[in-house]
Amino acid sequence: MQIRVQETPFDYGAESARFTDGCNGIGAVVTFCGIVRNDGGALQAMEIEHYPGMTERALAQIAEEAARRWTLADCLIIHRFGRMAPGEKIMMVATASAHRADAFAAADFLMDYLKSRAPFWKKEFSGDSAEWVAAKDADEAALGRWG
Amino acid sequence: MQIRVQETPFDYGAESARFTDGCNGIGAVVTFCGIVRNDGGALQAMEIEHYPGMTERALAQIAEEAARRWTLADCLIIHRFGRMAPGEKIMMVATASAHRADAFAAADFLMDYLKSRAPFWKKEFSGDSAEWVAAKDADEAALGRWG
Amino acid sequence: MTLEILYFAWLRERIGLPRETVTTEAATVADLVAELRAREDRYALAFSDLASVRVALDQDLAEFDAPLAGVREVAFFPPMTGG
Amino acid sequence: MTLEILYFAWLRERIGLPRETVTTEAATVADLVAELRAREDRYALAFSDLASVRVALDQDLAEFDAPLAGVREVAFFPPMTGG
Repeated sequence: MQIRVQETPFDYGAESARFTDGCNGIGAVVTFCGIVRNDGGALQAMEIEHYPGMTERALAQIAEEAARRWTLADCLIIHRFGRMAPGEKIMMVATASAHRADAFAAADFLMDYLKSRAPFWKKEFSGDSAEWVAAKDADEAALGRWG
Repeated sequence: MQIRVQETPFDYGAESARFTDGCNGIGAVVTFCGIVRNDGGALQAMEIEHYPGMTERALAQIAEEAARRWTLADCLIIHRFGRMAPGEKIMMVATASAHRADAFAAADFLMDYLKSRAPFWKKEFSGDSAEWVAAKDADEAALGRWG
Repeated sequence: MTLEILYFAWLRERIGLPRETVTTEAATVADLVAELRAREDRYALAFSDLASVRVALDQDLAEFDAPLAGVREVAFFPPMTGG
Repeated sequence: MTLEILYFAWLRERIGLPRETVTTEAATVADLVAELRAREDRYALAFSDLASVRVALDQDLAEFDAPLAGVREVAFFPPMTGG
Protein backbone atom coordinates (compact mmCIF):
# COMPACT_ATOMS: atom_id res chain seq x y z
CA MET A 1 0.00 0.00 0.00
CA GLN A 2 1.56 3.25 -1.14
CA ILE A 3 0.10 6.63 -0.14
CA ARG A 4 1.66 9.94 -1.14
CA VAL A 5 0.31 13.46 -0.50
CA GLN A 6 2.51 16.07 -2.13
CA GLU A 7 2.62 19.58 -3.55
CA THR A 8 4.93 18.74 -6.44
CA PRO A 9 3.74 17.23 -9.75
CA PHE A 10 4.10 13.47 -10.25
CA ASP A 11 5.09 11.62 -13.41
CA TYR A 12 1.95 9.65 -14.29
CA GLY A 13 3.58 7.38 -16.88
CA ALA A 14 6.60 6.60 -14.72
CA GLU A 15 4.45 5.98 -11.62
CA SER A 16 2.11 3.67 -13.56
CA ALA A 17 5.04 1.67 -14.94
CA ARG A 18 6.85 1.51 -11.59
CA PHE A 19 3.70 0.34 -9.79
CA THR A 20 2.95 -2.33 -12.40
CA ASP A 21 6.51 -3.64 -12.62
CA GLY A 22 6.78 -3.70 -8.84
CA CYS A 23 3.99 -6.27 -8.48
CA ASN A 24 4.82 -9.95 -9.02
CA GLY A 25 2.49 -12.62 -10.30
CA ILE A 26 -0.43 -10.29 -10.96
CA GLY A 27 -2.64 -10.32 -14.03
CA ALA A 28 -4.39 -6.96 -13.94
CA VAL A 29 -3.62 -3.34 -13.12
CA VAL A 30 -6.23 -0.57 -13.20
CA THR A 31 -5.10 3.05 -13.03
CA PHE A 32 -7.11 6.24 -12.66
CA CYS A 33 -5.75 9.72 -13.28
CA GLY A 34 -7.64 12.89 -12.35
CA ILE A 35 -6.82 16.03 -14.35
CA VAL A 36 -7.72 19.71 -13.86
CA ARG A 37 -10.52 20.35 -16.39
CA ASN A 38 -11.05 23.67 -18.07
CA ASP A 39 -14.72 23.45 -18.82
CA GLY A 40 -15.52 26.61 -20.68
CA GLY A 41 -11.96 27.85 -21.09
CA ALA A 42 -12.46 30.30 -18.21
CA LEU A 43 -10.63 28.43 -15.45
CA GLN A 44 -7.22 29.87 -14.74
CA ALA A 45 -6.15 27.78 -11.80
CA MET A 46 -7.29 25.33 -9.18
CA GLU A 47 -6.08 25.31 -5.60
CA ILE A 48 -6.37 22.29 -3.35
CA GLU A 49 -6.31 22.67 0.41
CA HIS A 50 -5.95 19.63 2.63
CA TYR A 51 -5.67 18.63 6.27
CA PRO A 52 -2.09 17.44 6.85
CA GLY A 53 -2.07 14.36 9.04
CA MET A 54 -5.71 13.50 8.60
CA THR A 55 -5.28 13.28 4.83
CA GLU A 56 -2.71 10.49 4.99
CA ARG A 57 -4.73 8.77 7.71
CA ALA A 58 -8.00 8.91 5.74
CA LEU A 59 -6.34 7.67 2.53
CA ALA A 60 -4.72 4.77 4.39
CA GLN A 61 -8.09 3.82 5.92
CA ILE A 62 -9.77 3.89 2.49
CA ALA A 63 -6.98 1.77 0.98
CA GLU A 64 -7.19 -0.72 3.87
CA GLU A 65 -10.94 -1.04 3.37
CA ALA A 66 -10.39 -1.76 -0.35
CA ALA A 67 -7.82 -4.42 0.57
CA ARG A 68 -10.37 -6.03 2.92
CA ARG A 69 -13.07 -6.13 0.25
CA TRP A 70 -11.00 -7.36 -2.71
CA THR A 71 -7.92 -9.48 -3.28
CA LEU A 72 -5.23 -6.95 -4.11
CA ALA A 73 -1.50 -7.42 -4.57
CA ASP A 74 -0.98 -3.70 -3.98
CA CYS A 75 -2.55 -0.28 -4.32
CA LEU A 76 -1.19 3.22 -4.81
CA ILE A 77 -2.72 6.65 -4.14
CA ILE A 78 -0.95 9.89 -5.05
CA HIS A 79 -2.81 13.16 -4.39
CA ARG A 80 -1.45 16.66 -4.86
CA PHE A 81 -2.34 19.85 -2.99
CA GLY A 82 -1.58 23.50 -3.76
CA ARG A 83 -2.06 25.42 -6.99
CA MET A 84 -2.50 23.74 -10.39
CA ALA A 85 -3.25 24.89 -13.93
CA PRO A 86 -5.82 23.30 -16.29
CA GLY A 87 -4.40 20.10 -17.78
CA GLU A 88 -2.24 19.33 -14.74
CA LYS A 89 -2.64 15.93 -13.12
CA ILE A 90 -4.23 16.23 -9.67
CA MET A 91 -4.07 12.66 -8.47
CA MET A 92 -3.88 9.00 -9.40
CA VAL A 93 -4.85 5.66 -7.95
CA ALA A 94 -3.66 2.24 -9.10
CA THR A 95 -4.72 -1.26 -8.05
CA ALA A 96 -3.07 -4.59 -8.85
CA SER A 97 -4.73 -7.99 -8.62
CA ALA A 98 -4.66 -11.47 -10.13
CA HIS A 99 -7.99 -10.77 -11.86
CA ARG A 100 -9.46 -7.76 -13.60
CA ALA A 101 -12.78 -7.67 -11.71
CA ASP A 102 -11.03 -7.06 -8.37
CA ALA A 103 -8.69 -4.44 -9.83
CA PHE A 104 -11.58 -2.54 -11.48
CA ALA A 105 -13.89 -2.65 -8.45
CA ALA A 106 -11.15 -1.60 -6.02
CA ALA A 107 -10.03 1.37 -8.16
CA ASP A 108 -13.63 2.53 -8.59
CA PHE A 109 -14.22 2.16 -4.82
CA LEU A 110 -11.02 4.07 -3.94
CA MET A 111 -12.11 6.96 -6.17
CA ASP A 112 -15.64 7.12 -4.74
CA TYR A 113 -14.39 7.17 -1.15
CA LEU A 114 -11.50 9.49 -1.80
CA LYS A 115 -13.88 12.03 -3.41
CA SER A 116 -16.13 12.30 -0.36
CA ARG A 117 -14.13 11.02 2.62
CA ALA A 118 -10.59 12.35 2.25
CA PRO A 119 -10.05 15.93 3.49
CA PHE A 120 -9.34 17.81 0.26
CA TRP A 121 -11.09 20.99 -0.86
CA LYS A 122 -10.89 22.54 -4.32
CA LYS A 123 -11.04 26.25 -5.08
CA GLU A 124 -11.38 27.48 -8.65
CA PHE A 125 -9.91 30.75 -9.90
CA SER A 126 -11.35 32.32 -13.04
CA GLY A 127 -11.13 35.98 -14.00
CA ASP A 128 -11.57 37.98 -10.80
CA SER A 129 -13.49 35.33 -8.93
CA ALA A 130 -12.35 32.52 -6.65
CA GLU A 131 -14.91 29.95 -5.60
CA TRP A 132 -14.84 26.83 -3.50
CA VAL A 133 -16.11 23.86 -5.48
CA ALA A 134 -19.36 22.55 -3.99
CA ALA A 135 -19.57 18.84 -3.19
CA LYS A 136 -21.83 17.00 -5.62
CA ASP A 137 -24.83 15.04 -4.41
CA ALA A 138 -23.87 12.44 -7.03
CA ASP A 139 -20.51 11.88 -5.33
CA GLU A 140 -22.11 11.31 -1.95
CA ALA A 141 -24.74 9.07 -3.56
CA ALA A 142 -22.01 7.02 -5.28
CA LEU A 143 -20.92 5.69 -1.88
CA GLY A 144 -24.24 3.85 -1.68
CA ARG A 145 -23.01 1.52 -4.43
CA TRP A 146 -20.64 -0.16 -2.00
CA GLY A 147 -23.13 -1.33 0.63
CA MET B 1 -9.87 6.03 -31.20
CA GLN B 2 -6.53 4.26 -31.33
CA ILE B 3 -6.28 0.52 -32.00
CA ARG B 4 -2.98 -1.35 -32.28
CA VAL B 5 -2.43 -5.08 -32.71
CA GLN B 6 1.25 -5.92 -32.59
CA GLU B 7 3.79 -8.65 -31.85
CA THR B 8 6.34 -6.36 -30.20
CA PRO B 9 6.16 -5.24 -26.55
CA PHE B 10 4.70 -1.82 -25.76
CA ASP B 11 5.86 0.68 -23.14
CA TYR B 12 2.94 0.84 -20.72
CA GLY B 13 4.10 3.93 -18.83
CA ALA B 14 4.94 5.86 -21.99
CA GLU B 15 1.68 4.87 -23.70
CA SER B 16 -0.37 5.86 -20.62
CA ALA B 17 1.34 9.25 -20.44
CA ARG B 18 1.09 9.88 -24.19
CA PHE B 19 -2.62 8.98 -24.23
CA THR B 20 -3.38 11.20 -21.23
CA ASP B 21 -1.37 14.18 -22.43
CA GLY B 22 -2.90 13.85 -25.91
CA CYS B 23 -6.42 14.53 -24.64
CA ASN B 24 -7.48 18.13 -24.04
CA GLY B 25 -10.00 19.34 -21.50
CA ILE B 26 -10.64 15.96 -19.94
CA GLY B 27 -10.91 15.24 -16.23
CA ALA B 28 -10.47 11.48 -15.98
CA VAL B 29 -8.39 8.72 -17.54
CA VAL B 30 -8.81 5.04 -16.67
CA THR B 31 -6.20 2.55 -17.81
CA PHE B 32 -6.17 -1.24 -17.67
CA CYS B 33 -3.08 -3.38 -18.21
CA GLY B 34 -3.22 -7.17 -18.61
CA ILE B 35 -0.10 -9.11 -17.62
CA VAL B 36 0.93 -12.76 -18.14
CA ARG B 37 0.34 -14.42 -14.76
CA ASN B 38 2.44 -17.28 -13.48
CA ASP B 39 -0.03 -18.92 -11.17
CA GLY B 40 1.89 -21.75 -9.55
CA GLY B 41 5.29 -20.85 -10.97
CA ALA B 42 4.90 -23.58 -13.62
CA LEU B 43 4.05 -21.42 -16.62
CA GLN B 44 6.99 -20.94 -18.97
CA ALA B 45 5.34 -19.02 -21.78
CA MET B 46 2.06 -17.89 -23.25
CA GLU B 47 1.36 -17.73 -26.95
CA ILE B 48 -1.43 -15.63 -28.42
CA GLU B 49 -2.86 -16.43 -31.83
CA HIS B 50 -5.18 -13.97 -33.53
CA TYR B 51 -7.12 -13.46 -36.76
CA PRO B 52 -5.39 -10.68 -38.70
CA GLY B 53 -7.93 -8.36 -40.24
CA MET B 54 -10.86 -9.47 -38.12
CA THR B 55 -8.97 -8.56 -34.92
CA GLU B 56 -8.61 -4.89 -35.84
CA ARG B 57 -12.19 -4.85 -37.12
CA ALA B 58 -13.62 -6.40 -33.93
CA LEU B 59 -11.63 -4.08 -31.66
CA ALA B 60 -12.78 -1.03 -33.65
CA GLN B 61 -16.42 -2.17 -33.37
CA ILE B 62 -16.07 -2.66 -29.60
CA ALA B 63 -14.46 0.79 -29.21
CA GLU B 64 -17.20 2.39 -31.34
CA GLU B 65 -19.86 0.76 -29.19
CA ALA B 66 -18.18 2.17 -26.04
CA ALA B 67 -18.10 5.64 -27.64
CA ARG B 68 -21.85 5.34 -28.38
CA ARG B 69 -22.68 4.38 -24.80
CA TRP B 70 -20.50 6.88 -22.93
CA THR B 71 -19.10 10.36 -23.52
CA LEU B 72 -15.45 9.72 -24.30
CA ALA B 73 -12.78 12.13 -25.49
CA ASP B 74 -10.72 9.18 -26.75
CA CYS B 75 -9.95 5.52 -26.21
CA LEU B 76 -6.92 3.33 -26.85
CA ILE B 77 -6.56 -0.44 -27.22
CA ILE B 78 -3.17 -2.12 -27.65
CA HIS B 79 -3.12 -5.94 -27.83
CA ARG B 80 -0.10 -8.13 -28.50
CA PHE B 81 0.05 -11.53 -30.19
CA GLY B 82 2.85 -14.11 -30.34
CA ARG B 83 4.96 -15.55 -27.53
CA MET B 84 5.29 -13.89 -24.10
CA ALA B 85 6.91 -14.80 -20.78
CA PRO B 86 5.26 -14.46 -17.33
CA GLY B 87 5.30 -10.82 -16.22
CA GLU B 88 5.13 -9.47 -19.76
CA LYS B 89 2.35 -7.04 -20.55
CA ILE B 90 -0.19 -8.57 -22.95
CA MET B 91 -2.47 -5.63 -23.61
CA MET B 92 -3.82 -2.32 -22.37
CA VAL B 93 -6.90 -0.20 -22.77
CA ALA B 94 -7.31 3.45 -21.82
CA THR B 95 -10.36 5.71 -21.80
CA ALA B 96 -10.54 9.50 -21.38
CA SER B 97 -13.62 11.46 -20.39
CA ALA B 98 -14.71 14.63 -18.63
CA HIS B 99 -16.00 12.55 -15.71
CA ARG B 100 -14.74 9.47 -13.91
CA ALA B 101 -17.95 7.43 -14.11
CA ASP B 102 -17.84 7.36 -17.94
CA ALA B 103 -14.12 6.57 -18.04
CA PHE B 104 -14.50 3.68 -15.55
CA ALA B 105 -17.59 2.17 -17.19
CA ALA B 106 -16.12 2.39 -20.70
CA ALA B 107 -12.81 0.75 -19.71
CA ASP B 108 -14.66 -2.04 -17.88
CA PHE B 109 -16.94 -2.55 -20.91
CA LEU B 110 -14.01 -2.60 -23.36
CA MET B 111 -12.32 -5.32 -21.30
CA ASP B 112 -15.45 -7.47 -21.02
CA TYR B 113 -16.11 -7.35 -24.76
CA LEU B 114 -12.50 -7.70 -25.79
CA LYS B 115 -12.20 -10.87 -23.64
CA SER B 116 -15.06 -12.68 -25.38
CA ARG B 117 -15.62 -10.96 -28.74
CA ALA B 118 -12.17 -10.19 -30.15
CA PRO B 119 -10.47 -13.09 -31.97
CA PHE B 120 -7.52 -13.88 -29.70
CA TRP B 121 -6.65 -17.33 -28.36
CA LYS B 122 -4.17 -18.07 -25.59
CA LYS B 123 -2.01 -21.17 -25.34
CA GLU B 124 -0.02 -21.90 -22.19
CA PHE B 125 3.32 -23.72 -22.18
CA SER B 126 4.48 -25.39 -18.97
CA GLY B 127 6.96 -28.24 -18.72
CA ASP B 128 6.26 -30.60 -21.63
CA SER B 129 2.65 -29.58 -22.07
CA ALA B 130 1.01 -26.93 -24.22
CA GLU B 131 -2.68 -26.24 -23.67
CA TRP B 132 -5.19 -23.84 -25.13
CA VAL B 133 -6.79 -21.75 -22.40
CA ALA B 134 -10.51 -22.53 -22.13
CA ALA B 135 -12.95 -19.63 -22.23
CA LYS B 136 -14.45 -18.91 -18.82
CA ASP B 137 -18.21 -18.98 -18.29
CA ALA B 138 -17.69 -15.94 -16.05
CA ASP B 139 -16.28 -13.96 -18.98
CA GLU B 140 -19.25 -14.75 -21.19
CA ALA B 141 -21.61 -14.02 -18.28
CA ALA B 142 -19.91 -10.64 -17.71
CA LEU B 143 -21.32 -9.40 -21.02
CA GLY B 144 -24.79 -9.61 -19.48
CA ARG B 145 -23.87 -6.64 -17.27
CA TRP B 146 -24.09 -4.30 -20.26
CA GLY B 147 -27.69 -4.96 -21.31
CA MET C 1 -19.43 -21.14 -54.91
CA THR C 2 -15.79 -20.89 -53.81
CA LEU C 3 -15.04 -20.12 -50.16
CA GLU C 4 -11.83 -19.38 -48.31
CA ILE C 5 -12.02 -21.28 -45.00
CA LEU C 6 -9.80 -20.33 -42.05
CA TYR C 7 -9.14 -22.33 -38.86
CA PHE C 8 -7.68 -20.98 -35.63
CA ALA C 9 -6.27 -22.34 -32.35
CA TRP C 10 -7.15 -26.00 -31.66
CA LEU C 11 -9.40 -26.19 -34.73
CA ARG C 12 -6.37 -25.34 -36.86
CA GLU C 13 -4.28 -27.93 -35.00
CA ARG C 14 -6.87 -30.73 -35.26
CA ILE C 15 -7.53 -30.15 -38.93
CA GLY C 16 -3.86 -29.57 -39.63
CA LEU C 17 -4.40 -26.55 -41.87
CA PRO C 18 -4.61 -22.80 -41.22
CA ARG C 19 -6.74 -22.23 -44.33
CA GLU C 20 -8.06 -23.89 -47.47
CA THR C 21 -10.18 -23.03 -50.48
CA VAL C 22 -13.33 -25.13 -50.97
CA THR C 23 -15.98 -25.27 -53.64
CA THR C 24 -19.37 -25.98 -52.17
CA GLU C 25 -23.11 -25.62 -52.71
CA ALA C 26 -23.79 -25.40 -48.95
CA ALA C 27 -26.59 -22.91 -48.22
CA THR C 28 -25.73 -22.24 -44.57
CA VAL C 29 -22.79 -22.54 -42.18
CA ALA C 30 -24.41 -25.67 -40.72
CA ASP C 31 -24.57 -27.25 -44.21
CA LEU C 32 -20.88 -26.43 -44.74
CA VAL C 33 -19.96 -27.98 -41.38
CA ALA C 34 -21.87 -31.15 -42.34
CA GLU C 35 -19.91 -31.35 -45.60
CA LEU C 36 -16.58 -30.85 -43.82
CA ARG C 37 -17.40 -33.44 -41.14
CA ALA C 38 -18.13 -36.02 -43.82
CA ARG C 39 -14.72 -35.53 -45.42
CA GLU C 40 -12.28 -37.07 -42.96
CA ASP C 41 -11.95 -38.04 -39.30
CA ARG C 42 -9.87 -34.98 -38.44
CA TYR C 43 -12.72 -32.72 -39.60
CA ALA C 44 -15.31 -34.87 -37.80
CA LEU C 45 -13.20 -34.59 -34.63
CA ALA C 46 -12.68 -30.83 -34.94
CA PHE C 47 -16.43 -30.25 -35.39
CA SER C 48 -17.63 -32.92 -32.94
CA ASP C 49 -18.89 -30.37 -30.39
CA LEU C 50 -20.31 -27.26 -32.02
CA ALA C 51 -20.98 -25.69 -28.62
CA SER C 52 -17.25 -24.96 -28.49
CA VAL C 53 -16.92 -23.70 -32.06
CA ARG C 54 -17.51 -20.11 -33.16
CA VAL C 55 -17.85 -18.92 -36.74
CA ALA C 56 -17.18 -15.62 -38.51
CA LEU C 57 -18.42 -14.75 -42.01
CA ASP C 58 -16.26 -12.17 -43.78
CA GLN C 59 -14.78 -11.30 -40.36
CA ASP C 60 -18.05 -10.74 -38.50
CA LEU C 61 -19.27 -13.20 -35.85
CA ALA C 62 -22.24 -15.23 -37.12
CA GLU C 63 -24.55 -18.09 -36.14
CA PHE C 64 -24.53 -21.60 -37.61
CA ASP C 65 -27.84 -21.04 -39.38
CA ALA C 66 -26.50 -17.98 -41.25
CA PRO C 67 -26.71 -18.19 -45.08
CA LEU C 68 -23.48 -18.36 -47.09
CA ALA C 69 -24.77 -16.50 -50.17
CA GLY C 70 -22.33 -13.71 -51.04
CA VAL C 71 -19.78 -14.77 -48.41
CA ARG C 72 -16.12 -15.11 -49.39
CA GLU C 73 -14.34 -15.92 -46.10
CA VAL C 74 -15.53 -18.34 -43.41
CA ALA C 75 -13.52 -18.74 -40.18
CA PHE C 76 -13.95 -21.42 -37.50
CA PHE C 77 -12.39 -21.08 -34.06
CA PRO C 78 -12.92 -21.80 -30.35
CA PRO C 79 -14.47 -19.24 -27.94
CA MET C 80 -12.10 -16.27 -27.67
CA THR C 81 -9.72 -15.86 -24.74
CA GLY C 82 -8.03 -12.49 -25.25
CA GLY C 83 -7.36 -9.67 -22.83
CA MET D 1 -10.57 21.21 28.82
CA THR D 2 -8.27 22.73 26.21
CA LEU D 3 -8.94 21.97 22.53
CA GLU D 4 -7.03 22.75 19.37
CA ILE D 5 -9.64 23.81 16.78
CA LEU D 6 -8.83 23.76 13.04
CA TYR D 7 -10.82 25.36 10.21
CA PHE D 8 -10.49 24.54 6.52
CA ALA D 9 -11.63 25.96 3.16
CA TRP D 10 -14.46 28.51 3.42
CA LEU D 11 -14.85 27.92 7.17
CA ARG D 12 -11.24 29.06 7.58
CA GLU D 13 -11.89 32.09 5.36
CA ARG D 14 -15.13 33.13 7.10
CA ILE D 15 -13.68 32.80 10.57
CA GLY D 16 -10.38 34.31 9.46
CA LEU D 17 -8.21 31.80 11.30
CA PRO D 18 -6.69 28.45 10.33
CA ARG D 19 -6.59 27.28 13.96
CA GLU D 20 -7.01 28.41 17.54
CA THR D 21 -6.77 27.01 21.04
CA VAL D 22 -9.94 27.19 23.14
CA THR D 23 -10.75 26.33 26.72
CA THR D 24 -14.26 24.96 27.02
CA GLU D 25 -16.53 22.79 29.12
CA ALA D 26 -18.59 21.74 26.05
CA ALA D 27 -19.66 18.09 26.32
CA THR D 28 -20.31 17.47 22.64
CA VAL D 29 -19.39 18.91 19.24
CA ALA D 30 -22.86 20.52 19.09
CA ASP D 31 -22.23 22.25 22.43
CA LEU D 32 -18.89 23.55 21.16
CA VAL D 33 -20.50 24.86 17.97
CA ALA D 34 -23.14 26.68 20.09
CA GLU D 35 -20.34 28.32 22.14
CA LEU D 36 -18.45 29.38 19.01
CA ARG D 37 -21.59 30.76 17.34
CA ALA D 38 -22.28 32.94 20.38
CA ARG D 39 -18.81 34.51 20.22
CA GLU D 40 -18.94 36.72 17.14
CA ASP D 41 -20.82 37.23 13.88
CA ARG D 42 -18.09 35.60 11.79
CA TYR D 43 -18.49 32.38 13.79
CA ALA D 44 -22.29 32.59 13.62
CA LEU D 45 -22.03 33.03 9.86
CA ALA D 46 -19.55 30.16 9.41
CA PHE D 47 -21.77 27.79 11.39
CA SER D 48 -25.12 29.08 10.11
CA ASP D 49 -25.88 25.94 8.07
CA LEU D 50 -24.55 22.80 9.75
CA ALA D 51 -25.75 20.65 6.83
CA SER D 52 -22.70 21.95 4.97
CA VAL D 53 -20.23 21.54 7.82
CA ARG D 54 -18.31 18.36 8.59
CA VAL D 55 -16.32 17.65 11.74
CA ALA D 56 -13.35 15.45 12.59
CA LEU D 57 -12.24 14.57 16.12
CA ASP D 58 -8.54 13.76 16.37
CA GLN D 59 -8.52 13.32 12.58
CA ASP D 60 -11.44 10.90 12.32
CA LEU D 61 -14.79 11.98 10.85
CA ALA D 62 -17.46 12.33 13.56
CA GLU D 63 -21.06 13.43 14.09
CA PHE D 64 -22.22 16.60 15.84
CA ASP D 65 -23.55 14.65 18.81
CA ALA D 66 -20.15 13.01 19.45
CA PRO D 67 -18.70 13.59 22.98
CA LEU D 68 -15.54 15.69 23.34
CA ALA D 69 -14.15 13.87 26.38
CA GLY D 70 -10.53 12.90 25.70
CA VAL D 71 -10.40 14.75 22.39
CA ARG D 72 -7.47 17.08 21.67
CA GLU D 73 -8.05 18.23 18.07
CA VAL D 74 -11.38 19.28 16.54
CA ALA D 75 -11.55 20.22 12.85
CA PHE D 76 -14.44 21.91 11.02
CA PHE D 77 -14.66 21.96 7.23
CA PRO D 78 -17.08 21.80 4.26
CA PRO D 79 -17.95 18.51 2.50
CA MET D 80 -14.80 17.18 0.82
CA THR D 81 -14.15 17.67 -2.89
CA GLY D 82 -10.97 15.76 -3.66
CA GLY D 83 -10.07 13.41 -6.47
